[in-house]
Amino acid sequence: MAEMRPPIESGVPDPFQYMHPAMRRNYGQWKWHDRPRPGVLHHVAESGDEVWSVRAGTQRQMDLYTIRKLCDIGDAYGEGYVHFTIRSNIEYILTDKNKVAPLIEKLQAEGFPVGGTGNSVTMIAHTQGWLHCDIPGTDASGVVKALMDELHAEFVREEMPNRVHITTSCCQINCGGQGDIAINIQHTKPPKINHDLVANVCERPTVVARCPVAAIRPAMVNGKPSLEVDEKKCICCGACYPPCPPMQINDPEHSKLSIWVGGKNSNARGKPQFHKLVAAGIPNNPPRWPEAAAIVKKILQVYKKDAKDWERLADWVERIGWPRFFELTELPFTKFHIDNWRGARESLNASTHIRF
Amino acid sequence: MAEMRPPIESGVPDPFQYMHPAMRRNYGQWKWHDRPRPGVLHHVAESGDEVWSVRAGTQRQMDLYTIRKLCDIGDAYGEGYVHFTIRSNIEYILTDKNKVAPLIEKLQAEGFPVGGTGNSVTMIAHTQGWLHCDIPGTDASGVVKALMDELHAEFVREEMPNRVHITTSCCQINCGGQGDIAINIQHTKPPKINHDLVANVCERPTVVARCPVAAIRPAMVNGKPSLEVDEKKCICCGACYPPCPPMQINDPEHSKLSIWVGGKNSNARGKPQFHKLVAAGIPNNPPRWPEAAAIVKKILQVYKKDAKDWERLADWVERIGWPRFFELTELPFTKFHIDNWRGARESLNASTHIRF
Amino acid sequence: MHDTPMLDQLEGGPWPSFITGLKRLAKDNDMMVDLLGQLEHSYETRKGFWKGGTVGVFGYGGGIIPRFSEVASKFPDSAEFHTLRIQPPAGMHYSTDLLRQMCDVWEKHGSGLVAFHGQSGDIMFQGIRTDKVQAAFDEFNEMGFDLGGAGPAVRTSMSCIGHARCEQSCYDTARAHRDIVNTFLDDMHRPALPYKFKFKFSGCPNDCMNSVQRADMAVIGTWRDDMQVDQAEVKAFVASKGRQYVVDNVLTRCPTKCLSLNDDNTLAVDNRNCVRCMHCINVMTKALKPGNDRGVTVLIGGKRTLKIGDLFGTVVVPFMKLESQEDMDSLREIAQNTIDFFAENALEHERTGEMIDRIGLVNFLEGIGLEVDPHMIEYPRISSYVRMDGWDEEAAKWNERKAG
Amino acid sequence: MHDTPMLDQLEGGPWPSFITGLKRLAKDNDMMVDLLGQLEHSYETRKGFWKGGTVGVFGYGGGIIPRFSEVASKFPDSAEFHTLRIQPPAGMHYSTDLLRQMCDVWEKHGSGLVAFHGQSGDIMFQGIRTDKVQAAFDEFNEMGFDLGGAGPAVRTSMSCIGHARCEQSCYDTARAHRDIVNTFLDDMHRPALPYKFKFKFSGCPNDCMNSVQRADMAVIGTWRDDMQVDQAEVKAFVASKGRQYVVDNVLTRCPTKCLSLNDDNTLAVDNRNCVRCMHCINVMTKALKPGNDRGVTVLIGGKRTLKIGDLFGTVVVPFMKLESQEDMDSLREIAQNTIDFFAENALEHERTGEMIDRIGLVNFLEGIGLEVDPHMIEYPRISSYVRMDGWDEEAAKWNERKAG
Ligand code: SRM
Ligand code: SRM
Ligand code: SRM
Ligand code: SRM
Ligand code: SF4
Ligand code: SF4
Ligand code: SF4
Ligand code: SF4
Ligand code: SF4
Ligand code: SF4
Ligand code: SF4
Ligand code: SF4
Repeated sequence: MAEMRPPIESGVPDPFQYMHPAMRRNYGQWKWHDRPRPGVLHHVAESGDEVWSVRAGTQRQMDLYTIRKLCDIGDAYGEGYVHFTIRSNIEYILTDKNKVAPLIEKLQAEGFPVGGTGNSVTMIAHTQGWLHCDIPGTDASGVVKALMDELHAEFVREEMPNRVHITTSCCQINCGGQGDIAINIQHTKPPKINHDLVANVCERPTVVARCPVAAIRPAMVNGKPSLEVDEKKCICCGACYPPCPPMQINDPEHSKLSIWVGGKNSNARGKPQFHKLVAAGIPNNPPRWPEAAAIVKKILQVYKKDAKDWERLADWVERIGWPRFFELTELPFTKFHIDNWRGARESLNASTHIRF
Repeated sequence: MAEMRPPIESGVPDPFQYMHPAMRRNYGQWKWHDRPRPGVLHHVAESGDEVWSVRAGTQRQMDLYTIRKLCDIGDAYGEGYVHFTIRSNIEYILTDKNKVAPLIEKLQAEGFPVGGTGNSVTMIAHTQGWLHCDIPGTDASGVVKALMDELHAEFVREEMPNRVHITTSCCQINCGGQGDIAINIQHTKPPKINHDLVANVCERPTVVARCPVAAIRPAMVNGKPSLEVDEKKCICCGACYPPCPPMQINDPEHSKLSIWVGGKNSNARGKPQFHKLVAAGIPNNPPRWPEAAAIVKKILQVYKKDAKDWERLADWVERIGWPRFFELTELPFTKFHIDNWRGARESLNASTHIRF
Repeated sequence: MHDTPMLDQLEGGPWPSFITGLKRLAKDNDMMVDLLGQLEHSYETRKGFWKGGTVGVFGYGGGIIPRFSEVASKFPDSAEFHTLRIQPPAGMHYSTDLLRQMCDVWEKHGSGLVAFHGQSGDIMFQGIRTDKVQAAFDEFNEMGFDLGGAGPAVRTSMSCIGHARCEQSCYDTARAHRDIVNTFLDDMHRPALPYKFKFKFSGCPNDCMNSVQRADMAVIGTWRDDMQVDQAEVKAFVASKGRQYVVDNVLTRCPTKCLSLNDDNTLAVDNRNCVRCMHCINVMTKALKPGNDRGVTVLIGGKRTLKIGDLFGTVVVPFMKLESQEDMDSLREIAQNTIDFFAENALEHERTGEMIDRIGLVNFLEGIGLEVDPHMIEYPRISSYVRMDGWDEEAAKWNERKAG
Repeated sequence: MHDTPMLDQLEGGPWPSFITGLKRLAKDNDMMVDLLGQLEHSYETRKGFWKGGTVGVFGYGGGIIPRFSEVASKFPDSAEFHTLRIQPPAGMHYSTDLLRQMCDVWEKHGSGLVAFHGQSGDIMFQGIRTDKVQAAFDEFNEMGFDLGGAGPAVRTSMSCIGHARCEQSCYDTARAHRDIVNTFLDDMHRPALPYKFKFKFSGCPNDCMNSVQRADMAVIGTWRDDMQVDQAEVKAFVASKGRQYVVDNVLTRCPTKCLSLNDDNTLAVDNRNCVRCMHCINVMTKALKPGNDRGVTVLIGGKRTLKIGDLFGTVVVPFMKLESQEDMDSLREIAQNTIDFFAENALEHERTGEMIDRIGLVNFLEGIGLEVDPHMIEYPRISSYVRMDGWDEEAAKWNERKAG
């Protein structure tokens, strides 16, 4: 072991060495921007310098051939630098306006859609799913690919009322975060316990503590220490599964997709908001999840038609009210839409403010 | 017992027999109203009938001589009918406009202030206090009288931005309800238990169950069954006192007044809102409670100056923000202003929306 | 007479003085002499000296608030100072004749002190000895008046002046008040519920009866068609106040921004998004009015602080008509189901709002036989912590209702 | 190659296909052959087949996500498929040269599959065997790159593009990101906290890093003087869009209604009531800008669902400058105090937001040495259930602070 190389704890790398020179030069000195066309941002600095950023969609989970192809394009058209957005879109920064159109053409020719800026539907927040995670109820890469195929037209255009941020999560842990539209998993059956395994791989005190409704009790099963779940209490959240894989929660049939609407982290106009349940019980249907896609598209279509400029989904529903949202989207309203978790009282109508 | 008279369970009396004939005639047929002067409402019916209602303040807790005097006035000027408002103001209904001024003069001469309509400070919600209740931390009639003396000028004028509803409560049970401004009791020391009495008058299981923070335990004291209070947990709410009078919570020194602002039950503009703590630690100082009165007046003065027409106190603070409220009223902001009860998270600032 | 230096300080000032009134009563009534003494003692010591007990009238289990003095040795004549809670006529209308009769009864049997009204709406005849309670009640009862509620019972209710003198009134509050409360007189007079239960009736969303926060069941008037607009009066209002005043005080205060001032000074109302808050109608009383298709919204669960904190009611009926006898029967049925469910499911000393908090709105709705509706919520579920295995059945229910 | 009929359906359509990419890799890489096989198996069975384990690099306790296949017998070549989480340059800038170097390393040691980026910001080099992990890391490390966080540790952080290309940026996010996170590398590389701890840095309230809901500590740019208004550009904007568009889309959307359009098409801003929401600035990018006295707001406690439900951060520092080294030291001190307090007081697997919920904001503030401030709350206490015997002392503290 003496020869082992100790790590260099260098932490977060300094970005300046990898940053486009125009950005370095005008660092902190930008004046304004506009969007000459979908997929292109035009930023002007106090110095008078101008840059055009061209944004293209990627599959996030990239093979190195794709990355090298993106590098080739960057070298030929993009001055040798790229920027990735938080949504896994790639951006090329150009100082020469005349290169914008050829770059776009090239990207499109190579199969990278140009768009995702402004009031478009940008790339979906991507997680791991069956490709890599140890607890997924569905896939991530496949869901995102299938959905982005369907939403491609809205990615390359800027025709929505405001930007649309979609997120997906492949289990109830929700690495995908809040979204204007969020597509998540809801388990509908309590975990089936594989008692033979519990003693070996389960951190029993941890799993008991992890259950948010105290539904798990230690128990002896076939003379061996195991666990039991009070099925009446269990809310099927799956929190017990990571510390105790024998708590089989994922089910090909009963782990369903659910759709949530109106999440928003920006402070623009209203304060940040959590997304809200609008549809559930949607089959987890690989490889293209058509049922979920249909609902997402229906919501987007209604929103596009009914919302005013600059209204995010949350703003729009706030104006028209939730009853009308269900009416326009033709989604059923059920008892499950009425919250009963902590803070649920805040979600009840404690007024006569009603739209008829 | 045979001669005992069985009650006639007549319930709520039919009001029509006691209602002013013009109101009976135009029942459900009113068209519009205005306020020709403070204290006077002018209602016009679809039929063209008009009534003028003259509103005057009373002490609520009335001796029968006062009531008879009000009846005399009613007979002479008010066609023999009166209406009491929910805030214990009396109203005379006139069909002859010319009697309005003489009636007002008469009421004023007899010591009944005319006002309380529209954007005035109307009569304070009145409770029982030392005069009648078994659990009061302060008086009610005296507090209301002292405050209304101070606020008389705002009762007889309509110069506030919008109507002001003040409530008082003489213990933490709060029979007085929510208010634009609410003056309530906060105990600051846990109950002192009179152990000798517990066994006799205390409903022990009830009192244990009543404590909202489970601070009460049964205990043996001097060989007799009694109770003990975990002073670290106790929030001094006084809920244990009604079912167990030996739980002495009222304290001449440590039961303090607190002032709450922004309660609103109407649905006008925003939804109904609860009032919020703004000041506490105010001495419970009979017979005129000058410290509390001073704070109420300061709040009203700032509100009157800074709010726009039709802004209730809650609307005004919503516009200017709570930090500015504390700045303008010069009231100290303390850790006690940060809620920690159920739903407290809703009261935290989960955004960067800040006024500087 | 006792010396009352502190109380005397409450005789000055412009507001009518209850002390002056008490002193006037004390001239002819020894009970009031000692009552003043005890009150002064409270002012000095900053403590109350009343305790409860058991006092009632024949046939009823509640309605009297018994008060026995803890300092009776010092103030023997007010050793007993009970209150009769008497239900007022719906809407609190009185002829002077009636008031005089009431005074006469109270002069004969009681202290002469009356409160118009208690916070729950009772006429409170305050100050009577145990041995006189029955006689006083009998006289009031013969006059057509009945005891109100106390203890774990249906309580005395209040209704706003409504139809009697208010153009905003969207239903007959007095009638509903009487119809509903008089259905539950047994539950009022013989306290056997888990805890108190209050009704309140407000004719419109201004909620002059504070029902949303002070009633287990709040019945509030509203309308579902378009509001009535008299454009000529709108123009007159704009002319007298100026466009800017109207924009700043009416338009921008509309919670859903559904008002627009046309160039010709008429008003455009987006009735689809109007939430019937009343603001614009309150400001422009001559020009605007509730619509014609009127009814009520019902909310359940309002109350003050004990024991989980203040609660507002929750919408359980977004809209129902309240005109015909059948309408009234439907409302009565909802009330009956609510009280039955409450009686069976609430814990001791638990109000409806607390019960709903404990069991969840959905279980409560199922218990009283009402269907879920998006108007009952401000926004749908945020928490994913829920088991949804009945989704398809529930969705089917909704789709059927929509189709039906 | 395995048959992958389901995955093949993800090769069509206009969006770039990861399946096509995986297949391309599989041509030269057996690990990817079996990976595709296992993934198809997942698609067929709708189940995942990875389990965790323990894999690391010398000197560190975290940063690798180990994945062992549960169906290794069927797909032996992808039996091990670990991920290296590598921290990106602050702001996610890359030269093509750097990317090519990274590809080369990954071609040599790993699967060839890379994610730009994970939801926490890491470059995820996905798919490597245990025996190759150290070598791959060493090469990345020599290039100037370090592992990110995993487990109960300080996690990899993200900062928005900010100063590099955004006119809204109110502080140097890249610098703050590096300064703060690099202070806590020990807590990142040797997981010993109660649970994960995430920082995120957004240059302005648009919060492009989602920090309010995805970070234990969110640092968000803002300003406290008046916003900058270029009235000529305002006029130009109004001229091009029309007055009505500006009223309907800018003025009425202002959350505190503090904008007014003057008759000459200039804009009046009531800066005292502006809550710095960014909306008007977002719409009129040429005309409006944040003010010049810039700094940050700090919020603590954001996270997703486990175990009490989704939480947003809470303001604990309404405003602080973040320009000088001393400013940065102050922020670092707040971060250090927070992490120390978290380490000592959080329960196992409890995030900061949950801890604050459990102990109350006030106790947390006291623990990290910050004073209460009304900007931290949306509204003051509603519940009267509180013991206030220290009132006078607390009031005095405030008055002193105000005077000082
Ligand atoms: C590049 C990126 C930051 C980064 O460092 O990665 C970015 C960059 C910009 N954002 Fe953003 N935002 C980026 C993710 C976000 C996110 C986070 C996310 O997407 O998950 C948010 C908050 C999400 C939320 O609220 O749910 C975000 C909320 C905003 C907003 C507020 C929008 C609103 O009305 O609520 C603006 C303002 C605007 O749209 O004019 C904004 C504006 C901008 C501007 C216009 C800022 C500027 O002046 O340059 C940038 C160009 C945006 C465009 O697409 O037209 N950016 N922006 C991210 C691009 C993601 C993408 O590829 O689509
Ligand atoms: C890889 C990634 C998703 C992705 O594909 O991008 C991810 C994947 C996992 N997350 Fe996550 N989380 C990832 C970003 C997030 C985020 C987003 C963020 O950081 O902004 C969140 C929400 C924010 C938050 O922290 O609340 C998130 C909330 C969780 C949670 C729930 C934490 C909570 O307190 O609620 C867990 C469960 C846990 O830690 O016990 C979790 C756990 C996991 C684990 C470790 C599953 C597990 O417990 O075994 C997943 C490992 C997957 C794998 O095989 O690589 N992940 N996770 C993201 C990290 C990549 C990176 O380093 O850049
Ligand atoms: C007489 C009374 C009802 C009764 O049957 O007793 C009543 C009568 C009227 N109320 Fe009221 N309100 C009465 C108590 C209330 C209450 C309850 C209270 O005072 O405790 C409320 C709700 C309290 C709250 O929100 O905290 C109440 C909220 C309103 C509002 C809504 C105000 C707002 O902007 O929030 C209006 C509308 C208005 O002011 O134009 C209103 C309007 C009216 C109108 C103008 C209705 C009408 O068209 O006739 C009546 C004359 C009011 C006036 O004073 O100018 N009334 N009104 C009550 C008089 C109390 C008093 O003596 O001061
Ligand atoms: C008399 C009255 C105050 C007044 O002077 O107007 C009153 C007085 C008392 N109230 Fe009250 N409450 C009165 C209206 C209210 C109201 C207002 C209302 O009804 O709109 C409320 C708030 C609304 C609500 O119900 O929440 C109210 C909330 C309470 C509570 C707390 C109930 C709760 O669930 O939070 C109690 C405590 C209890 O019942 O255990 C209570 C208890 C009491 C008791 C019985 C004290 C006790 O437990 O021994 C008081 C008897 C005083 C006495 O000596 O007469 N009183 N009480 C009001 C009844 C008069 C009447 O019948 O008209
Ligand atoms: S959401 Fe769940 S399954 Fe998906 S990456 Fe996160 S932890 Fe894994
Ligand atoms: S699924 Fe969730 S609720 Fe059910 S036992 Fe597991 S942790 Fe508890
Ligand atoms: S507030 Fe308290 S003291 Fe006052 S009347 Fe009500 S119960 Fe009695
Ligand atoms: S005062 Fe309140 S908190 Fe304290 S022991 Fe009594 S009931 Fe419990
Ligand atoms: S609640 Fe409405 S209807 Fe009743 S009096 Fe008040 S304003 Fe009139
Ligand atoms: S009633 Fe209220 S919501 Fe309806 S238009 Fe008028 S102000 Fe707007
Ligand atoms: S958070 Fe603000 S500063 Fe950062 S990129 Fe987004 S808009 Fe620009
Ligand atoms: S930044 Fe937001 S709050 Fe400030 S003026 Fe603009 S829209 Fe209004």
